[in-house]
Amino acid sequence: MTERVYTKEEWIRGLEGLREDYTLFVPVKDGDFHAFMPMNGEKVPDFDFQNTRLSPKSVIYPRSERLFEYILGNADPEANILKESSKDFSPRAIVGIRPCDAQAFQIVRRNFDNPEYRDPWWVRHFESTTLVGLGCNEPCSTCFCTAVGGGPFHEDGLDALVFDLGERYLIKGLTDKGEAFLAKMNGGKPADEAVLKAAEDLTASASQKITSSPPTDPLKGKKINDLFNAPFWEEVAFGCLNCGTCTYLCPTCWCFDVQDEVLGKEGDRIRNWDSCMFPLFTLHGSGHNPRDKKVQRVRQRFMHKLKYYVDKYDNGVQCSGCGRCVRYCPVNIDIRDVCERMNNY
Amino acid sequence: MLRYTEKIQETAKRLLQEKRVDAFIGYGKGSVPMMNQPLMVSDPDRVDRLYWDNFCGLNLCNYLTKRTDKVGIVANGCNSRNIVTHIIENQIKRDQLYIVGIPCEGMIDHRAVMRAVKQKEILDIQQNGKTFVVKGADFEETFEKEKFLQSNCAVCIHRNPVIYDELLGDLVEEQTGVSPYQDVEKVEAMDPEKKQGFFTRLISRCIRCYACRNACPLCYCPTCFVDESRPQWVGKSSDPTDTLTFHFLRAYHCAGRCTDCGACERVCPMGISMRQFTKKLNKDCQELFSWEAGLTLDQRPPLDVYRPDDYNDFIK
Amino acid sequence: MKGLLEHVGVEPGRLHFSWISSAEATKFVDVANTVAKEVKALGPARYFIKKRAEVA
Amino acid sequence: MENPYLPYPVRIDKITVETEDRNLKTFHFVFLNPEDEAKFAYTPGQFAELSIAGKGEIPIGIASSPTEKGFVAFTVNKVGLVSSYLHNMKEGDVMGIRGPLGNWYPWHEMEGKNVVIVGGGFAFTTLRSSIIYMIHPENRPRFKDITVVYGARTPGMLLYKDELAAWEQRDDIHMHITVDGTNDPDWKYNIGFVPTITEQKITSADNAIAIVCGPPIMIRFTQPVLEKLGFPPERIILSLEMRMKCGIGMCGRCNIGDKYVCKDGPVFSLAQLKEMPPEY
Repeated sequence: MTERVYTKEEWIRGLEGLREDYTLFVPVKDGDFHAFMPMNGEKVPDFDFQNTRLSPKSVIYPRSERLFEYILGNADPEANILKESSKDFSPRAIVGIRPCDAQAFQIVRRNFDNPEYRDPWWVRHFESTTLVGLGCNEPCSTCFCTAVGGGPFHEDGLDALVFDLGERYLIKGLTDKGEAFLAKMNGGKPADEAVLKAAEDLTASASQKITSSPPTDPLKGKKINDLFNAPFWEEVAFGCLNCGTCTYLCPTCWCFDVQDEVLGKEGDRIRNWDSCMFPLFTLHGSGHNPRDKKVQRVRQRFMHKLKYYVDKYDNGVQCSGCGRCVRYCPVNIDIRDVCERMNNY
Repeated sequence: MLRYTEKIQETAKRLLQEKRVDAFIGYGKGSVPMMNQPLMVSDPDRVDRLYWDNFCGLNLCNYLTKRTDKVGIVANGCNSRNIVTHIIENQIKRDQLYIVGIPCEGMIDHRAVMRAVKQKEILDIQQNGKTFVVKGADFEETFEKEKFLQSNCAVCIHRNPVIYDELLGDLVEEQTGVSPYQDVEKVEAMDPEKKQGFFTRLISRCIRCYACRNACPLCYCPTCFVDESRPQWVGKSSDPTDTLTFHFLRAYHCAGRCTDCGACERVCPMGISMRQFTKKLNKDCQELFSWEAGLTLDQRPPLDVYRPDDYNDFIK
Repeated sequence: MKGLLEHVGVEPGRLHFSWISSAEATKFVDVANTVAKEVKALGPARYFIKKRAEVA
Repeated sequence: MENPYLPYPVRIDKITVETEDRNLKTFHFVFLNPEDEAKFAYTPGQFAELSIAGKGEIPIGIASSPTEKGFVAFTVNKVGLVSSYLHNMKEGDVMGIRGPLGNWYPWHEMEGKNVVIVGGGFAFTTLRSSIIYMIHPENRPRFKDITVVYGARTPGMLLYKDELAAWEQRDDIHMHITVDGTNDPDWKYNIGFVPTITEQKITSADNAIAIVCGPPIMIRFTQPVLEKLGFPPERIILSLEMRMKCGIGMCGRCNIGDKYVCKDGPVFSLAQLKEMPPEY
């Protein structure tokens, strides 16, 4: 395992040098908050951030993505036959991704990459992406990664992990992809004992700063129908606006819709993020809607994350504890509170 | 502010105990600073969850649409104007409502506060009359409320509720001499190309989560035009023209009905000022029809009625 | 509608309203000519026109 | 990498109007690339996404049987955007089908058993597939008695009328066709709702397995009848419908509890459904 130390200037220069080999997505200050954007010489990376407003899931799974294209009509023998859109699957790296957001890709992967089917776009984007994490020195009060199997310096799901040690960065290669990234990067020097000790202390102190941790272990033992019929859903759902803030900001929400768009004789099949909060999500052609009411949709979101996923994959909850939905839900529906209600029911 | 909390709790308890209402809608204290939760209480013993402070910027009128029971609701100026609009548009009946009026001094803009503390995490906020104290892990700062009002509150001239069954405090003095449309005028002065750039940038971050639409009490259509598939009026992807169409038409559907309560901007996870659309329409309604939404139960909004003297200079 | 369209940057002259009775043939011709002239002067519209979706 | 979202191109070979209201048509598709037919190897009970460029996709049960070669058939009700467009398409037009998708009726468990098929309205499509499959000479010995109760609102609303008449003539399958009501004085079959006819005609649940497909109201009233007859919930098999997009368990909308109707279903036993939230 490679462990190298960079001064902060060296680090930025090193990244600049990597732009030939990778499209680098880095956190950039964009108005009031940070966003992952391609490092293109114009935008200055800013690694002094809590987390980006939108999770980096869109790098691998864009908000809207063209899947197929076609021509319409009768003249062409190829008309009405779908052709896969060409895509750029050249190497990318998300530099500065938080460990919770990296863990989220592992959670989502169980959906898009399974023994029966592999989503060709998600899988190829994911496989071509190197995840270079940045540990959280100062987790927020709304973070609860430690409750869902992660941590501020959690390594699973990352290819490399960066420790911010004040003046310097320590970077550890964790996988072959991460090692390849490090091998291409100029500058830095091998880490000494003192640096490694400092990183260890930082990891320990950061974990202790996580104050909220609703236990998620009890969820497995509950019965789906018991939780489904629990009396608290009406109260949880009352304020919900049925907007897509929670699902679109969430790094582990993967639901999508597929739409055809036509312009003249040419058309595209596009997939867009969708949300279980929207009534249209489950509306049948007949007009029947199994999740017609707000309370059913709110229940679906939490049951999916905290129970259905748990039962289906036997691999924890569908949540990486990033806290975005807690901070940005316009009506303050707090998943930690819902989780506690489910635990205690 | 806390005196309002107590008064709201007392009032709600009384109304529920006397069975004047079946349920009472107000705000509860949120689990994170600056975020309050819309709350409905029907058990008189649980009114202690009701709360009021300067972060009650969501419009509770949303929760009244098509209710059939008798409800009590807290309402400041803009919320009360939306209640009026709701009654006019037959979304609820006046006699179903017991309106608990709250003279309002404006809500604090949570984004402005975050900016003032350089986006550091805020752990606690204490409000003391005209100032408030913000605490984080390694800082504590005091700010003047006046300077941190939501931009719609700063130019609000209807702080007192326009309709109520009971008032929880003395009426406040309405602001005078404010010029509410300075930002609109700035855009009006631009040439078309500049305007295009302005609005393209304005909505460039939009993720089409529809929080603005859903937080708006005016948006109660069973199926919104963006969700229709037969015919499909607008594409559903993140395409900028489709996104502009959504914002443009959403605003237009609010023409003559918008009370500038600011809920749309408050809830936007991406910090978009979509009031730049609705405010232009509010300004036009003001100038062309001398109309402000939700001030009276006796008159329908201007786009709802025909009058021989309606403005028609644009027809040649 | 006209106000908001022009406010968001659609050039004045692209949207016209007119009342024309079936008996006002000359007015119809005049209006049609004016509209055509004004729109031609503005050139092809590029803004607020849906093209192929700009998506990933 | 294989792309599970890419439809096989097909040509509409034949269109049959099935019902008097003309809202149900059967489409026979022929694969443009003959090798795709082998890739589209299916089992009765499965469905596919019918894909029309410019319109979208709809999940439809496969009405043909794997014993029928050279084409696949789907009977489509005209309800939404895609199905309405499909109803206006002509023989020779090119579109796509994607599948086969989902699970199938429990053929392995049904072997050596009496099979009771209960169907209503236009949900009879995968049941037709199953009947054709079972009465194929190669398969018929694998099953004992086959009994079918099939009902529609009126005689004109029955699907596959010619085949129904042909099956009536056979002695290796017991047909009980019924309609809710009719003015036709020559109607020679039953009149009455499907649950009632089921109660009258099915006499025993011994060594039997029931497959039920129909509108929710029919299913609701047939279920207690079958249970009264002695069918345990494990031997009452239902096929569900849901709004779907991907058909492969990824897009997230068709779940009932932790099961996706598109991938873990659409076929469930009543025993399974009782463990799932009633959200369908």
